[in-house]
This record gives sequence, C-alpha cells and structure tokens, in this order.
Amino acid sequence: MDLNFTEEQKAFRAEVRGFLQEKLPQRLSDKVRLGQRLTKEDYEEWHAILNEKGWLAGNWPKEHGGAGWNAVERHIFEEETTAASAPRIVPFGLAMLGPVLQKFGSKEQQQYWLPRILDGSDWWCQGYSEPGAGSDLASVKTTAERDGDHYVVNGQKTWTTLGQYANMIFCLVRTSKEGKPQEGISFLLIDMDDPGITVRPIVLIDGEPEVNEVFFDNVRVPASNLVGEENKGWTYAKYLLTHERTNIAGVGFANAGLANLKRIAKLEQSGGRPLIEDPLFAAQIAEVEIALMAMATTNLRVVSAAAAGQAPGAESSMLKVKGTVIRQEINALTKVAVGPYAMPFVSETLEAGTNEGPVGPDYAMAATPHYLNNRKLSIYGGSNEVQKTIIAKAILEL
Amino acid sequence: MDLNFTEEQKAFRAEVRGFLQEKLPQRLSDKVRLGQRLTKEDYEEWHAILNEKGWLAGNWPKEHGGAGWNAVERHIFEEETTAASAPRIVPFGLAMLGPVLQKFGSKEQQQYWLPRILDGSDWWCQGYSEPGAGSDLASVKTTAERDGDHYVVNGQKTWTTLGQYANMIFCLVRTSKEGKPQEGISFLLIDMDDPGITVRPIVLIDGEPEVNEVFFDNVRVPASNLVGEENKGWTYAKYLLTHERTNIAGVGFANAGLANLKRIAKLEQSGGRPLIEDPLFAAQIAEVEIALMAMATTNLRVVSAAAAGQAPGAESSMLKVKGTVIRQEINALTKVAVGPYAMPFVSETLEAGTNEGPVGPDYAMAATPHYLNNRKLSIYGGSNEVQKTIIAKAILEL
Amino acid sequence: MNFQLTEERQMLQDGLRRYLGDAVTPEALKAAESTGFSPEVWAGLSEMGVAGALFTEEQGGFGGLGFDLMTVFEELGRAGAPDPMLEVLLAGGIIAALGSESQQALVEQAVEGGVQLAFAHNEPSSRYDIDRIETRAERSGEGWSLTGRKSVVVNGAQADHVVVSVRTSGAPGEREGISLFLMPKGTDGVEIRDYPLSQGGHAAEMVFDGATLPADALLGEDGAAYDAIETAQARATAALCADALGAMETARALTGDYLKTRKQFGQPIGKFQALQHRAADMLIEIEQARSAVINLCGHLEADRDTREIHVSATKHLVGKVARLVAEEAIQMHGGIGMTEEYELGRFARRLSMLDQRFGDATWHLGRFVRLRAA
Amino acid sequence: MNFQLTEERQMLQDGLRRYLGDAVTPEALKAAESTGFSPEVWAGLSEMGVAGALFTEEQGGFGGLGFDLMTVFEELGRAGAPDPMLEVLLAGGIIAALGSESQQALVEQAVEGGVQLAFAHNEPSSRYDIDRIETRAERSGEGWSLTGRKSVVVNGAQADHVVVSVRTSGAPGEREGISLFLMPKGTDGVEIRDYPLSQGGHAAEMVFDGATLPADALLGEDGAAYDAIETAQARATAALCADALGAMETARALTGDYLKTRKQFGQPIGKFQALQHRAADMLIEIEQARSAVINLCGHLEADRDTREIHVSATKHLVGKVARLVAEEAIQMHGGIGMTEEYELGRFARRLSMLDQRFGDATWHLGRFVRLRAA
Repeated sequence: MDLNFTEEQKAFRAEVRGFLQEKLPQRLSDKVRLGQRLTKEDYEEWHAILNEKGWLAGNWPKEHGGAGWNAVERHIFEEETTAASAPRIVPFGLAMLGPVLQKFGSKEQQQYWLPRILDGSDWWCQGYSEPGAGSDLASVKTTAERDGDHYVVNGQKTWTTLGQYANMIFCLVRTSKEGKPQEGISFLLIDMDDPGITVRPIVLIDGEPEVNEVFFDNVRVPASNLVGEENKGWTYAKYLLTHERTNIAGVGFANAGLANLKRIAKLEQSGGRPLIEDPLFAAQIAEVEIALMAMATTNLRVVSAAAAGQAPGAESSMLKVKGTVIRQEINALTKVAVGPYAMPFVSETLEAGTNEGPVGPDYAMAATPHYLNNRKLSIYGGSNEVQKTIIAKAILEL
Repeated sequence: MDLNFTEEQKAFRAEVRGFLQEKLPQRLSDKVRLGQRLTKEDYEEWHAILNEKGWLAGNWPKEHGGAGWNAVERHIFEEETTAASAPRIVPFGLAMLGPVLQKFGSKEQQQYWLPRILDGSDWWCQGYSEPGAGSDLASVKTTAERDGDHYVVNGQKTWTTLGQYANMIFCLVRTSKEGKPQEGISFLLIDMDDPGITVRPIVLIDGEPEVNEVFFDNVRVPASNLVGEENKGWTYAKYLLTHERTNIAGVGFANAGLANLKRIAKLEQSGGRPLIEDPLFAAQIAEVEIALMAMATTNLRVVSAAAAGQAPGAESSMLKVKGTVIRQEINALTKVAVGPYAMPFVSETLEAGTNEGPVGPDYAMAATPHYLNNRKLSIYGGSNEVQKTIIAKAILEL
Repeated sequence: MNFQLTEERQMLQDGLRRYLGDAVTPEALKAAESTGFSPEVWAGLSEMGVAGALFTEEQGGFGGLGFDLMTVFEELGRAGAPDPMLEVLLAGGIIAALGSESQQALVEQAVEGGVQLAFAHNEPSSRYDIDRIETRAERSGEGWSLTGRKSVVVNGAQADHVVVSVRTSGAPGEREGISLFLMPKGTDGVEIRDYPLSQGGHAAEMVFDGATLPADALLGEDGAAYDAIETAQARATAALCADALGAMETARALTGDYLKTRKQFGQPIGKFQALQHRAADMLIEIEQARSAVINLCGHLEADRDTREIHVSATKHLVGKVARLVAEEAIQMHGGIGMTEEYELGRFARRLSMLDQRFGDATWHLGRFVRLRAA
Repeated sequence: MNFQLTEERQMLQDGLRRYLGDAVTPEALKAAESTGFSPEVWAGLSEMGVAGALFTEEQGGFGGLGFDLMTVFEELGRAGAPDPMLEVLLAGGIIAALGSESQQALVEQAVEGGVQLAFAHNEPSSRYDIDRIETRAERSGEGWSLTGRKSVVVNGAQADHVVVSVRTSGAPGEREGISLFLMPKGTDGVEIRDYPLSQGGHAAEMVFDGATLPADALLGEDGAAYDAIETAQARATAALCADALGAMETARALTGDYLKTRKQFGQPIGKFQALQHRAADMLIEIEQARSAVINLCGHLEADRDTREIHVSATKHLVGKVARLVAEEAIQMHGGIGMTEEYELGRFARRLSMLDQRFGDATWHLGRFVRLRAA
C-alpha cells in the first residue's frame, strides 16, 4: 500500500500543469469557472489545442493518434484539467465511438473516421436511447432494413446530447426481430445531413436545450457504415458503455465544485460574517468534503487496478452512485450558499459576451441551473437504481 | 382548524396531573426516569393504583370497568403519564386481549376474565409470532386438535414479551389446514401452568431476557377457552392489531426521551462547556425536536379523527414509521451525549436497590441498553418495511 | 382541538382548486414568463376576492388567520399559479398593520382586487437577516431622500405600490432605526432591473439614488418598523410553506400516476418495491410537512417567541422535505422529469427555490437552536 | 501509488484471519466476559507475534506503519476478537516514543508477547479532549504523588503496566503541563473498579488518592507529553477504525447470507428490491469507510496537521457508516438480529461503541471544520 504517486507520475502531472498554464485560453477557463455556456467553437478551439499536443485522445493507443495513457495518467490529466477549469473533452467521438472503431471497425473505417474525430472534421453524437426505453437499452425499436448497398432507417432516438452541433451520429438500430432483444441489434454510422433526419431540441428544467430528439424517416445509409457484423451491435454497445464508465466518479468535477463552493462561502455574508463561519453550513461542506476524500481514494483504487490490467466490476457502479450523490450535494449546497441570488433565471447572462450582466455576484448566476441540470447525473448512464441492483446482484449474489 | 384543547379537555388534563402528583410513587418514577428495570411487582403496584381510580383501562367501556375515554382523553392521559415518568401499562391484557373479549368473547368469558385483568389476578402474554414467520403472521403452524371437550396444542410461539411473568397466554392456533392460511386459525386462551408448556428466555443484545420462546407439547386446553368461533381467529387477531395501533406513534415516550436528552446535554461537558452549546450537537437535537413537533401534530390529527369516529387508515402506518425513527434517533443521540460512559455494561446497575451503583453519572447507565433495545421498535408490530408497503399500496394504489 | 376546515374555508378551497385547475393553462404560464404574472388569472383571482382571505374583517377582508392563509396558498402552490399573491400578503400586511387611514385604502383596493404590491426589503448583503438594512432615508425638505440598493424584490417592477424598508438611524444588524415607506410605481430616482425567477414570476433589482418621497409616504413610526416586518414575514413564511405543501402534493400526484402507468421490464415501475418504499417515504415526509404548516399557521397569532420558534421549525422542516420531494419526484420519473415540457419541472423548480426566500433550512435550524436557548 | 498489500502483510492477514476464525469461539468469548480478555486467544496472538506488527524494527517490531495497523486491526474486528491489542498499540506506542532505555523493555516484552498494557487518560469531565486533564502529580520525596480520577480505562484492571497521564502544571484545557507515568499493577493508593464493556472487554475506574510512584516512573519530559499522546491516539484511532471496518465486513457478510437464505412470502428476502438497494447502499458506504481508513493509515506518518485532518475525517466517516451498518444489519435481519444468541449482536454492539472512544462522529466533524479553518 502506498498513497504516493511515482516520480514519473509526478513529472507527468507537472508537465500537464505547465501545458495548461501556457495553452489553456483564459477566456475559456473563465467561462468554465463561472458556469457559462460553451459554444461549439469553444469546444473545437480547445480540442484543437489538445490535438496539437497529441493529448486530445488520452485513452487511444498511439498508433491511432492517441496519447496511449494508462488509467493513472488519464486520472492525473483529468485532475489537472478540471482543477484548471479547462473545458471538458466532448466524449462522443473520443471516449465512445473511437474505442469501438478501434476494436471492431474495419481498417477502412478506422483510417477514415478516426483522424476526422481528432482534427474536428466530425462532431459525433450518440443514438442509443429511445423514448420509453429508460435504462432498458436493448429494447431498440429504430429499424434498419437492407436495401441493396444501403440500410433504410426509420425510428426515433432521444436524449441525444449536443445533437444540435453534430454532423454524425452513431446508432443502435434493429436489423432483426429474431431471438432475444439483444440479438438483432446493429451499430450504424449515420450522416446527420442525410435527407429524412429531423432534430428537435428538448428543453430541460434549467432552460437549456442540451439534449435532442432525432427522428429518422426512411434515411438511406450506405452499408459500408455498418460497424462490425450485422446483428452483433449489442456487443459493441456494451464495450462502449464500459469505456464510458472510466472516470465515472467525476472526482475532478467534484473537486472543482467543492473549491468553488468554499470560495463562495467565504465571499457570502451571513449575519455579518462570512457564511463559511456559520458552524452548520461549514459542517455541511465538511461532510461532503470528507465523503469526497474517501470517494477519491476509492476511485484511485479502481484506477490503479485498471492500470494494472484488472477489469473493474461492481466498483464502478459504486463509484457512479457515490460520485453523483456527492456532486449533486455540492450543487445543492452551492445553490443554498448564493442565497436569494439563486432565484434570478436570466438565460442570457450565461452567454459570455452579451450585454446582459449577472443580476447578483457573477458566481451566483449558474448555481440554480447547475443544481437543476445535474439531477441528470443520477438518471443517465444507467440510473442509480440500476447501479444498485447491479451491486446487489454482483456482490451479494442475490 | 383549532390547535387548542377544549376547556373540558384541559380540566381532564389537570385532573390527571393532580392524580399523578398525589398517587404516583416516587420510587417508581425514579426507576422509569433512570431507565432501570421494573419488576413484576412494580407493574402490579402501579396497575393497582390506577385500577383503584378506575383509570387502568382507559380504552374499555365503563360497563366493563373501564374509563370509557375517547381517543383525545387517552392521548392526554398518555402525555401526562409519560411526562411524569409513570410506568407504562402492560398492554397484553388491557390493550390487546380486553377489547377482543369485549367484542368477540362469550358473556361467561367476559364475566370471568375481564375483572381478573383489572384486579391483577392474571398476567397475560401474547402468543402470536412463530419462528420464521416474521411479519407474515397468518403462517401459524402451532396446531390445536379437538379431543372431546379439549384442544390439544402442539407447536411453538416466540418473541413473547414478559412471558416469564405471565400465568396466561392468548394464542393464535391452527385448527384447520383447509383454504387460505388465514382461514383455519383460532383464538385460544391457555393457562401457562398447564403441563406441556415450557418457557425459554431469549436474551436480547442489550442483555435483557425481555422476550421468550414458549413451547407447547400436547397441552390440553378446555374448549371453553376458545374465543368466538373456531377458524375465525384471524378476524379477532386483526381486530386486536388495530387496537394495538393506538398510540403507535409513541409521542409521549418521544417527548420524555427528548427532555431526558436535553437534560443530559446540559449536564455533560464538552470542550469545557455544556454539550448543548456545541452547535452541531444542538442542531441534531433541534432536528429531531422539529420532527417530533410535526409528528405530534400528525398524531393529534389521527387522534382527533378517531375521537370523531373515523377509522385511521395508512396514517397509522406513517405514524408507526416516523414515530419509531424519531424515538430511535433520540436514543442514538442520548448514547452519544453520555460520551465514554455509554460503554460500561453492568447489568446489575439497572436493578434498583442493589449495591452496584452506576459507573458514571446515573443518567448514563441506561443509554446504551435503551439504544440497543429500541432497535426493536422498527421491527416488531409490523416492521417498518411492511408499513411502507402498506402505505404505498393504500395511498398510491400501486 | 379540531383539524377540519370550517365550512367557509372548505368552500374557498374547493372554489380555488376548481378555478385554478382550469385557469393555470400553458398559455397563462407563458404570459407570466414575460410579464411576471398572468393578467387573466390575476383578474380571475380578483373577481373571486381571494385576497380578502388574507385580511381580517377589521382590515376589510374576511379571514386573515393562519388557517385562511394555509387554505389559499396551498391551492396556489398545488396549481403552480404564477401570481404574486404572496406579495399582497407581505406588503399588504405591513400596510394594514402600520398604515395611516389613507394608506389603508390600498389594503381595501387589494381586497377588492387588482392592485399589485411588493416589499423591497432584501439587500445584496442582508441575506436572511431582517435587521441588516443599509439603504438609508434622510430628511430632505418636507420629505425624504432614499439611497441604497434592494435586491431580488419579487414583483418589484410590476407593483403599483412598493413598501420599502430603510434605515433612518442605527447600523446594519440593529433592530432600532428601521423605517418603512410606501412608494408608488414610477417614482423618480429609482433604477429598476426586472428579470424572471426560477420558480416563476419576476423580481427586480432596485437602486435608489436620491429618490424623493413625500413626508406622508412614511409607514408607521420613524425607526420602529422591525416588529411589523418580522410579523409580516412570519405570516408570509407560513403562506410560502403552504404553497410548497401544495406543490409537493402535485409532485407526488404526478409521481404516483407515473409509477402506475410507466412500464419497464414488462411491468409498471410502481411494482418495484424499492420505488414503493421511496414513494412511501415521500408521503410520510409530506405528512410531516403538512403538520409543520398546521403548527405554524396555528401559532401565527401567538406571542412573538412562540410564533418565531414555529417559523423556524416549520421553514426548516418544509425546506428539507421540499428538497426531498423535488429530487425524488424527478428521480422516480427519470429523464422525462428533467424536461421542461413535462409538468413536474415547474413544480420542482418552485420547490427548489423555497430555501431562497425568508431563510434556508439550515439557516432556520440554527435560528431554532438560538430561539430555544434564549 | 499502489493499493496491494505487501507480501508480508498479506501473509499476516491470511494467518490472522485463519487463526482468529478458529480461535474466537463462544467459549473464548465467554471467558473474556468475566476476565476482560480470552487467555487462550491472547496466548495465541502472542505466539504469532502479532504485536510486532504494531512497532517498527527500531522499536523491536517488524512493522509500525499505518498499513500494518490496518492489516492487524481489520482482522481483529472481522473476528470480533475480545482482546486488548489496541491498548498495546496505545500505551506501547507512548512508551516506545518517550520511554527511557529501561522503560523500552516493556515494548520488547509486548512484542515478544504476553504483557498487557493500558492507558489511563480519560477523566469524567474530559470527554474527548486530550488536554482536559485534571488528575495531578506532585513531587513527593524522591518520587511523585498522584491524585485524581481516570474513567473508563480500557483493560485498566488487567494491565501489567498502566501509562497514566497527569497534570504537573497548568490548567485543564492547556497542552503544556501534561506528564506521563508508567505505573505497575498493584501500586498502592489506587482504587480500581473493574467492569465489562458493551463492545466486549473490560474497563476500570481508577481513583488515585495519593498513590506514590518513584522518580523513574516518569515517561519522557515533565509537562511535555501532549504531542506523544496525540500521536499515539491518532494511531489508535486508525486502528480502531480498521477494527470497525472488519466488524462491518462481518456484519455485511452475515446480512448477505441471511438475505439469501431467509424466506418470506415464498422467496428469499434478498429478492425484494427494497432490501437489495439498501444492501447496496450499505456496501457503498462500507467501501467509503475502507477508503477513509486507507486515507488515515496512509497519512499517519505525515505532518501533524495533515495527520489530524485525516484523523477527524476518518473517525467522522467511519463513525457514521458504523452506525448505518449496525442498524441496517439488524433491521434487515429482523427479530433474530436482536438476539444475543445470533452472532450479529456482538458485532453490532462493537460498532455501536465506536463513537464512544476517541470522539464521536459529530465531535470529529466539528474538529475537522476547525482544523480546515486553521
């Protein structure tokens, strides 16, 4: 047992930190810090900076243009970028599709699509969820029928995050109704500009059109866009979900959120003294900090085992549950901390560069939207209820 | 809406209070206050005092020698007696069997058994639960076979509270295996001195032999001891359980426990100041106090509806859950409040009049035993899990 | 002891529930987004004379007791009505308590319906302390000149009259020296920024830069307004908690319906025991909240210390339960509960913002401890 | 970064788990009830040289680091062993840190096995403050005379040697002026009342009424013992938390087995989703507790402030989880979980008493806040 990082790991951390100091645009980190909205261009700018350094795809092997980091290095990179308020890396192409193509895609698909993910030619989105399916992903109803060298796709996807920015979508589609629901699913790459595709934004309770519905009406997709074999898509989907689970705990986000909360609690006054000196509020911050200290170590245990080649089991479900609960608690405390200025709901103030300044202190404007938006953390990616059932079954063997 | 008691109710409260001041022996209230064990004789002494006043059976109609109080009057009596640290009234004969006999017993049974409950001739215990049945009371396995003018009883009962003091037990027994489990149950009164009965104490985690197993080996019971009709016992059993549910919230016990906790927190020192001035501990007391203030009003709402003749529904399940959680939280805080002196585990100190004085302050000695013992509150009388299922089904119509 | 509504209150409740059930339409909500209230619903409430229930007969109303407030505001919350009735209670209550005969006319107008009020009291650094007022009024000729800033004044831009609290002497944190003025809409020297609120409705930042008010704008005695503000805020807190209670009832009803109809893995999700037990927990806590609201409403007319203990106990408990209900209702719905299109969202937001007015759950827990120790 | 046990520690863990699994029998527990420890198990542990893991090579042991403590005490907790190894760590650690060469012999004896130690430090009004010591020692001839009372001295009556903390100068609440003495069993002028503890083992009240100790009984410098006590208590807190972690693992294993085998309404109760999710919550929290123990054990050798922040963070978190696990394990068992006959009971009691030594969860939360603010 040793809680210390190796000298190599410390050197890597210093390198990342130096890079961020030099290359992360202040304009972007300011937006992230204040919780303002990032535009498509903001993300693309940051992706390009990372790609230039070869750090955009930390989890990809070097042969595909990735950094080839192990789990500990990825963890360090994550810690440093969140601490520096760097924009997050949009995961759909890099964390989700990339690994699937590398494992199951044809040589041609790899050579064509992977570089386009890195250089920003394509913005991918995810076509997994369907209306009414909830956590039961295998109940795919969107169909793809073979017609010559095309598939004809009909159906609907939903909860498609940032679909409004995407020009490509990877989809689970049903190519057969035989056998178990898992058996007739295929994995298809679809151009969002194809005729027959409609994107409809879903406004969430924080006022954000972050997710979308995507409708497919006789969309013709070249058969060459099928990944792997027909009807084997469920295997690839599960592989993708496993990859999505890395950094499921969100320790970096939690740390950044906690630091922000403490900063606010020092600035806000209550009873003529800084809020952080209120013993009951300070105790609530302390409770979540203590939980986070432990969770971060659980995360390191999993990361360290992953770096040593072990596949995480129900631990990632535990991290998902605890990680989301902690982040949501930090969001809730932040909303309380900013006091009455959590009430104003002026969407424009969250756009940087508009004339609409914040109503109260700038740190207050995103508190309520973030609190509301992050209720999703315990719902998506396999709801916390699904995770608990997994934990019970795996560990209790129930 | 009116939260005030009527003038008549206030006068009744004053009368109860005056009676307690005059008649409640200091020796008994001291024991109750310190959480020491009451002996069989202690209970009998208090029962006799109440019976002399005609107040022993508050819930019985006057024609049977009861006080004939309505729900509000019973509530007031409960509040005053718990506040004065009076011993509780042992419920098995008075609150459980009495109402069943009054409703379903024969004239002869009523005339013989009811006066004996009031004058203390009989100490009853309850033969409902069986090993392995848990909250599934209808799965009665103890059999009673008719043999001439007797029943021959074989089987086992468990969790028989204070069975060691009892000379009589009322039992659910199986007289038929036909139909649904509920259909072949009968309600039988059995003399504990009959040959073939063995009582074995079960020691609980607080070291107390409060409950017992009762074994029946070919015990011959006169058929005249059958209450109501053969195979209709489930109806009587449910009627009994409904009656047991009055005062299910335990507001009086919670109030007394809270007062005791506050007293201790004023006496205990932490960091050179009274513990009650520790803001975090004070907040925990406040939280449970606030919950209790609300729960007491919910209880009054139910009591008031009951006095107006309405039958409580799922509200009593809500009161059971919330009431037990509040009392258990008070117990847990009390254990914390007494500090290291919660550790000594000297059973003898809980007997009044022995040479073994308390190790620390006298208020500390019962803190841990009570904390441990009251874990039962959420288990017996229909576990809190069972109550939640009832609530969900009744109100959500699930 | 009696927990039945009187016949009059029962009629009021029934009428309100029926009316609001029809009137709070998506269109009415849409209208309220830009203007801060729904002109149609507001007119309807005026026609029903609902504001009369907030005031005593002496004040020109027909109610005014705690349980009258509970009856009205539980229904407003249940419907998620976007109209500033709470501000009528708050500002109107102060005017009724302190106003001169001519100022009292406003209360009558409020009862008759239609007049919009606001109470400009909060300041950027006052948080939830009533006495931490820095905005100053100084005598200027015959009248007064006001300087300072009021923050998150609910309905501030819409109100025909705004009650403004100021300091005429003393320092922030002192109870003495707080005064009140009655300011008509459009008073010069007041800069107003109007904006929407998360829970619906609008609020405003109000900057006073030498705004001048006549001598008869003073409400009550110079420097002695604290008690009236505390009393009015206690009543408004009771009303807000009743509003939250109503919103919780709707959230639980929506959740119950959803659990019964939504199917997953071949059966209604309400058949899953884990969700059943969590729904039961939610119900138990809502029952606690209802009792807490009853406790506060039943003690609004008690002595100050008793009343304020109940203010803090109830605001703490209802605040905690509101968070639980909002979060659990969303969670049990899953994704659909996160969408603006579905009805739950606005109730969840309304509940989420309960903490932000008159003190959050933690703040009131600390205050309860101090009040009990005093 | 590495979360694997070293080979040595793995062997120690395996050996201990095997030995204690066999040795902690009902008979051993029965024996411990009256005497405070099980002579057989104690002899067995001595034979294995387990105490050596608590001390560094320099001190005569073969371990002494945080993760050595974790390895040993997690197994003692898992088995619910009733033996006072924690007192060897606590008192032995102080002797190792401050003792003269001749006093150090005791540590060697402890490592070789068999010697029983205790630390008489708590007093009736000290609660969890290390510095709130009132028992006084005054010079008397060549030696010292002790007056005062020590409370709940775990293993006090059984110990061959007791380390006693006293005040030789200053006032309760001051860090300066605290001194330590090494007192052999049977010293005159000490009245001892021995009694059993809820969690197993014994403790004693010790009244010093002019008890006399020779000059060479002083441990370390006069008046400068605070730091050594704090350090030893930090290590003992880590050990106690590891012990609780082991006890939780057993409680969860018993609960898991019970959920799998106990049937109700025709199926194993573990099939009920509500219980599944609560079991999952319990597992998640136990994982949190494990990480918290790792955090503390990994920082025992850090600078004082870092170490103490982890002491309070870990004691708080493990305290909360211990309560949850004890209560949920009983609840999920139902009635059987309440009985002394069933094995869960003694683990639940052990977990229930975690709060009572070295500070409860709430106390450490407050301390964490103060340490962070400092």
